[in-house]
Amino acid sequence: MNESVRKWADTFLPPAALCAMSAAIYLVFEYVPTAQGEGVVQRIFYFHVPIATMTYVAFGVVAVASAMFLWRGTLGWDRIAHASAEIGMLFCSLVLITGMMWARPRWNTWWTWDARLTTTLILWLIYAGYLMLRGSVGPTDQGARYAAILGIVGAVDIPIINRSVYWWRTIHPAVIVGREGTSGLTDPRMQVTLAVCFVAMILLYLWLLVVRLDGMRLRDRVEELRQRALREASALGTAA
Amino acid sequence: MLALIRKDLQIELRTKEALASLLLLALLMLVVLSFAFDPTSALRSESAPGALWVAVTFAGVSALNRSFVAERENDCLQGLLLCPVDRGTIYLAKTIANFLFMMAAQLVTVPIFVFFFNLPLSWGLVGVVASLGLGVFGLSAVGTLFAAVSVRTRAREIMLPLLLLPLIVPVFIAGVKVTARALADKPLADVAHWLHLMIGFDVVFLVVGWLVFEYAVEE
Amino acid sequence: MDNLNFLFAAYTAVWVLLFLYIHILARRNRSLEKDIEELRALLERRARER
Amino acid sequence: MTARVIEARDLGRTFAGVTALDGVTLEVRAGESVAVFGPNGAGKTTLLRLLATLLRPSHGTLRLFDQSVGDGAEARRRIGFLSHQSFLYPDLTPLENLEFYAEMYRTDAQRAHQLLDDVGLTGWAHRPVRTLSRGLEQRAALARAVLHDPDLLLLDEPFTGLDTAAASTLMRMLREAQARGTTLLMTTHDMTRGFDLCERAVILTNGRLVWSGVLAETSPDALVHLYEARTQRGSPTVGASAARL
Repeated sequence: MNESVRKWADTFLPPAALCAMSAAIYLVFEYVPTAQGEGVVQRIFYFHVPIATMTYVAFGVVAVASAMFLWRGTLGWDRIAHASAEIGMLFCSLVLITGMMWARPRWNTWWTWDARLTTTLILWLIYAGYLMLRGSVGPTDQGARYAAILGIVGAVDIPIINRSVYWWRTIHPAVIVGREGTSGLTDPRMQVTLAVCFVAMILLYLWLLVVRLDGMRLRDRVEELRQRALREASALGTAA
Repeated sequence: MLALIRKDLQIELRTKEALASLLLLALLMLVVLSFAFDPTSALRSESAPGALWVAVTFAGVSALNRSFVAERENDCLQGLLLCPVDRGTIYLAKTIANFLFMMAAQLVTVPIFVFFFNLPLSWGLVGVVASLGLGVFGLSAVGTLFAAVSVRTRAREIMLPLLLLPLIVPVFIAGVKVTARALADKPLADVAHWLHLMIGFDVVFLVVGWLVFEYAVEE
Repeated sequence: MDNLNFLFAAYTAVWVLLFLYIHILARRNRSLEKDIEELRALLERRARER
Repeated sequence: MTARVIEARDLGRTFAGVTALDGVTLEVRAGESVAVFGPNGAGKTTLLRLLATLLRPSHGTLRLFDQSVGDGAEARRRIGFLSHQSFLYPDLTPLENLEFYAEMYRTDAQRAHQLLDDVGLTGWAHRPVRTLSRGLEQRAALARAVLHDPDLLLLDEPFTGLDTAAASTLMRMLREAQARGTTLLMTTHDMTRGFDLCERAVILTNGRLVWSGVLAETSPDALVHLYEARTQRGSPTVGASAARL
């Protein structure tokens, strides 16, 4: 990311994301009509679905950035992968929480082993492991490479997991599972609301990404200065 | 590559450590799971495949954990990397060696499993072994890669299962399904899609592992 | 309607987690900036003493 | 005729932003022996591992045996590496270890027996490496390093932890290798041994080459003096130009 893009992102993204989020909240609670026969909890869906989509996008970014890092060896890609994984985890948690809040009144249960739910849970576990791995090796070249390997393997695994979990549940139809209420989206106001929520989540993701990357850059700078201070201190020490 | 596999087997035969602990652990898991699932109940044919796969998976993870510990002593992995062979070849050899260990352990585990769960001896067991072969190979393909990674992390004993278990969920589910089918002595044609899934998983992750292994062992 | 609770709970959870995350990030970035300032001051002081 | 065995240009390596090796330029011709002196953390080991293609350089270029390195497999066939770690499987015997490595290098396994005699391990060949003393293990490691008769021998602190008998065996083997025309590059703390074995030396500090010269043109005392002067200067300002060979 070059300097001008960053500056632009720093000034533009926070207010844009906040405005979009406020607009989304307003639309969800005031503007949009409740879908027929769905009850008021159906409104959760306007945040739930865009966040879920952005979770996949975030983990997709992790995979691409990881592959680029292994290929080119540029630390910048590694930073993007790390930041995106963290935000993906945040979003993934939110998907699970909002999903449960919806499932409880709707299906009368907090959790069902529905294919999508299960895939999301496994996704959460994989990337929890990813962040653990990062924490365990520390910010070294090795840690970056290990994380990149997991970032790629995890992404390759997602479709396979999804397939297997889907078969697992459909062959064993123990719990009756309703699909999320996509059928109710005939009203144009609903479509507008969903679109705004999508935009809001995309902006939010980008904003968080920029903030996290800024943090990493600052940490690098601190490390660099610390090294310099240390070198000079040892130089002074031997001269004295 | 044959030399590499032979070397791993040679070390194993010398120490018998991994194989013994692998066997013992699988056995223990089966015993403990028998308590949990009550193998005398009529439901045993439902719970038996799950018990077998839990035992295989956890014993396998601990065997994988050990597979790079031997390479760490005296920095042997460095010596290996100094040899004029491709890193991908080292990965393939390690994967096959790990696969062979785990399968060797199955030769003992499966009969004991049959006795413990009081299962009929039938041709269905061939299907069980086939599903174990495919599943264990997938476990070995992903596991070898991450064993190389986790061996250099802090708390490596816990790191490997943490990373590995969510990744092998497809193999686990498929293995349980095929095993159940085979134990019921029904034709495997009905679970062909699961077999395909396992084969696909094995191939995909063997290729991915072969491609990225060099990054896992590089300093 | 009782279901309203779940709706509010869901959105509250979203906001709380988001703000928590942003708060942690901002605090970490601020402390890093402070570190940079301190180190820079240290290096400058040393350079002057030289 | 004098082929360039090592040709490093501006070779550097950073680990997570910390520079371990900072632009080293070094040329070694076939048959030369070069000692690398330097304090701990100067980047000696990093340099050796880069040359052994165990590490990839962050910047700069490396050519070995007048060829670009590529994936390294070709170059590795002609490189022997001896470090203070033995690279031997503790549960196998020295003979089994050597036979395994002989297969990996695709050389004659018969050499293994011969070599074990050469390094004085006759009678120990059939005990697991784990049961050997440090000196004996290092002898076996030496046999491993020269098993495939390498053209370039990289030695990382080879004398550390060796008893006198093992050290003199090592000296003898290295002399023989030199006589066969093997190129040597070794890192060491031990200036006298370096003087004994090598005709050229370089001094490495803070990841930079700060001095390089022909040992015949200087004396051990002068070199020690020089070493102390160079390595204690914190900022390697003199280094850059002096490092050119």
